[in-house]
Amino acid sequence: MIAVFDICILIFLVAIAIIALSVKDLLASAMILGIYSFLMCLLWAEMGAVDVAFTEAAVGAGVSTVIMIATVYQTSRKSSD
Amino acid sequence: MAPMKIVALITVIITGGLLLYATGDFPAWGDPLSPANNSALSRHYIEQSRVETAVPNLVTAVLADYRGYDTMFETVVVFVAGLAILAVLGQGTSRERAAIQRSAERYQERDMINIMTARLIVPVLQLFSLYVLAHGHYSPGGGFQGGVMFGASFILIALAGGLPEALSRLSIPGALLLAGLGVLLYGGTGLVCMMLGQNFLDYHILHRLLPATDAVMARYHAMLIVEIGVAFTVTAIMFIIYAALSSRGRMTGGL
Amino acid sequence: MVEQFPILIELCPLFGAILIAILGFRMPKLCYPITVLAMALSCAAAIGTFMMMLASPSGTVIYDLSGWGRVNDTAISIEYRVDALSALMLVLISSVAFLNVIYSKVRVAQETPSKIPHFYILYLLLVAGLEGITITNDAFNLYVLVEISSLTGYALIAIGSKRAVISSFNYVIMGTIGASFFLLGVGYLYIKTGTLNMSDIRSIMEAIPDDSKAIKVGFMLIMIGVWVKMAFFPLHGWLPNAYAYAPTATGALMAPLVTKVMIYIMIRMMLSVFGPEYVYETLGWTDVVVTLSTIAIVAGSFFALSRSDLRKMLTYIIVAEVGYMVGGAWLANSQGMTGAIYHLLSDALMTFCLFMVVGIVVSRTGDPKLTAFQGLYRKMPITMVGFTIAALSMIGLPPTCGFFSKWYLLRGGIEAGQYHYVGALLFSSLVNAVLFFRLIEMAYYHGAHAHGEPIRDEDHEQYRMHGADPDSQPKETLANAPWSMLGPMLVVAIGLIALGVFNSTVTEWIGQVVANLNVLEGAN
Amino acid sequence: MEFIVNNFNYWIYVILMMIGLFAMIAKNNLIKKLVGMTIFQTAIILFYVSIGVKGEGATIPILSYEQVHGTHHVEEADHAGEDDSHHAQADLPEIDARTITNPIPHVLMLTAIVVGVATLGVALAISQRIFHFYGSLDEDVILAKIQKGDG
Repeated sequence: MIAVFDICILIFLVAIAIIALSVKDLLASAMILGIYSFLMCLLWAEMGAVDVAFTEAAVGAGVSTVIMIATVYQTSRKSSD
Repeated sequence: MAPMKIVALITVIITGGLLLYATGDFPAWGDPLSPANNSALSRHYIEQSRVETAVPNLVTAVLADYRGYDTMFETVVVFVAGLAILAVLGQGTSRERAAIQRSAERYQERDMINIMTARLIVPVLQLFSLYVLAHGHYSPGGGFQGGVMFGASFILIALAGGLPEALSRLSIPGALLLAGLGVLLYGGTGLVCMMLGQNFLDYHILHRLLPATDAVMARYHAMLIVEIGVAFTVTAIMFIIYAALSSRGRMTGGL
Repeated sequence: MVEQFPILIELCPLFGAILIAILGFRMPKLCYPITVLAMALSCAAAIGTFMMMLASPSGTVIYDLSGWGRVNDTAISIEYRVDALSALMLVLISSVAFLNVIYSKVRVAQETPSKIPHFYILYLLLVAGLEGITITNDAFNLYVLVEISSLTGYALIAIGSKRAVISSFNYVIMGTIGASFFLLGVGYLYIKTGTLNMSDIRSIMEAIPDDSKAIKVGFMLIMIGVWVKMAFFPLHGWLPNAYAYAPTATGALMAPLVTKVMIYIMIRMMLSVFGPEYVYETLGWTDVVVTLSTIAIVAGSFFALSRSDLRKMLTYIIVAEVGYMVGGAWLANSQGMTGAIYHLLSDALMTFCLFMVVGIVVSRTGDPKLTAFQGLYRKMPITMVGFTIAALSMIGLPPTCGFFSKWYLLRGGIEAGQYHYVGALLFSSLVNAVLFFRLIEMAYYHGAHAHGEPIRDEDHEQYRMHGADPDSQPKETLANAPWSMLGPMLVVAIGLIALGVFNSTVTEWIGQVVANLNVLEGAN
Repeated sequence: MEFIVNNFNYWIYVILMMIGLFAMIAKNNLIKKLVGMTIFQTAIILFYVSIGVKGEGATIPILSYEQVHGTHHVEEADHAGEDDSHHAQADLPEIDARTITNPIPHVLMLTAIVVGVATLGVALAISQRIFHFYGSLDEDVILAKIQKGDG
């Protein structure tokens, strides 16, 4: 439990969540969501939840991002908001 | 601003306000004596699970044994997701064979560097995922994480060499069979316990079937069995999800 | 073997689904018999559990999964707990699901010919999820089961027509919000009590001061979560389209059961986890919620009046009925609670019966509008008998069960002095009377004009959905709806009357659950 | 500093949840709604994981070999088949529950992550189907098409 590390990641998380929702390019949005998941995984590892962090790294940052990009690829990349 | 956004904003602010209001009542952060952390339940798991199950990784012990019923339904959730995606997108079984036939030429069109890298990584990835699965009792990991990584190795093959390439290694009907077998392995373990006269998922009775085990080690080994079941299902379904979503259910081409 | 009945209820559909997953894709013919068998066994196990509950001296049956039992009076693994309320729900869910499988055989083959194994697997797992919700005594397990029933529900709706897909997406968004709020509420309880077993949460919470903000917000989150999932009025947006455009077999299963099971969760949370003293006295939100349900009833009835599409009309009636039950449960007296639980049972059967009738009518006439009923008494007399019984029950005329459940709700409303709720109930009954007598009149008197009018083929094909080849089927005539559809419908129609005739027995069972409410009233 | 560290996790979880919820309700694009859904769900997981934290000095919920199998050479006396927990426990070193992170929230959240990815997958499949029917993922465009009678 390292307080400074904790606070830095939390601030990053909020910033990245807002960016992921505000970019107009859905491919970029999906990629940024992958970064969000990975930061979340770091945070949980730091909190001692190693199993949860491992799962999030494999699922959130890995598979979720891939299937989201697959959907963006199969549909349209542009978003109106 | 559109009226929808205003409604959303009001909803969100009310919800957020409520949640912030309640945080004042929480125990201090990281307090080892908070009600949740010092409950009889939590202390029982930390202090007794080593005696009752002989598994050092408390998360695995709780996940696969004490709350094993939850985990069975977690596996079922994964299974449902795969089937739901296939049902929603439709399934191109007849075209599948034709697609696999064309895979040879598609393979040539793909980028050489990607393919070679994937060839290097995939065996290591699969071996590591087996380690994660088997070593889940002693380190972070277990059936779910191992299964996701094994499924990811197939996704990697599909990304590098095209979907037909991956489907020629694990076809959709084969994957569905694997997923069904995974849930069957989990539920079947519970059912065997029932047939031996105990409640569902009460593993300790399995020492009658497993050689050279006592009631504690029977739990230990049964946990490994159910984790393997979870890994089967997760591997198959992760690949199915990717295969269906990357081809709009037509199971050809891919990204 | 006997003591294993509670888990068998859950395992039969689960293993049925696995069996179909392994065999069904190669041999699609096996799907239907496996599903019927699994549902029949599950139904038998549910009845067995009900008998166990009646035989047990404490009125509850505890089944401990993983066999750990209780240590220091704390449940360390997940356990099942069956009391009168959950036993009634289990019998209801398994029998409705069983009858619906038989009913839907023809329709599934027509509407989703290429997805038969998928349909039956998802169907069985949806039922497994709903049954698990009613039986489990673990708050987090409840969440997992809610998610199973939602995920299968999304898919079962989305395999329907074009409009069904978009309503299914809305359902995903709303359903996830609801389930996540529920999960968050469970987290708030966990942070204060340190356990997930619902009975243990109750006993630990007695020691926590009543003005705990976290408990209050946790309760609120759980309530909002289940309200979203049950389509309580301002949060009902997802329901009408989702159920109206879903395939017939899905609609007939989900419309009666899913919202009712969510109401069951609400009642379970109020009675078993938070306790009536906390919900009715400490919080003091009774008036607000009853007012909200009054609005829900009135709004639902108005919307139902304005629809010309049969299934849309029924879905708005469901919205109004949800208002009945939420209001009844929040009236804070045992009459109201009895009425709410009784109505839970009778409304599930009424909705089921009506959806089956509408499914038959729409599939035979190819007309989704109210006008489809013109002259149907002459052409489809058996179907119309079922329709009439269900309609009378919906309006609330004796001897059907709709009368008795409404009677308890009204008495509860008067006793609690919530006259606006009583007024809304009467108004809604009036609206139902107008709606259904219009249909009955149309079906009875307009026969002369519509008689002999040929079925319009375009419409007909449209309602068979994609993939069905009209020439490969024998030409359907209005008269010969297959007995696999009529039989279950008639059974439910008889059930409606039986549930009304044996009302004293039913209320006696319900009385076991609401007994602690009487203690509360006595204390005042 | 103490105050901030104590509450910061809970504040951020509320903020992330609000961001996700807002996107789920108000965003126009269906994929964006799903991005919001993921953020919303991870925020709840963050909340649960925060419950189980036990401050400075607490370690991850995995016991060491000695804690499970005893410190000295007790192989012959270890577990030769007896179920008597008191006897087996006598050889084991004491565990202070305060030094090990609470495993329950972790177990619950493993399940929640799985449920999250399952929901995301189904929702993505449904949105691909919507794109197939309506040619767009923007809610406005789809609603306009439905209103024109193209539904």
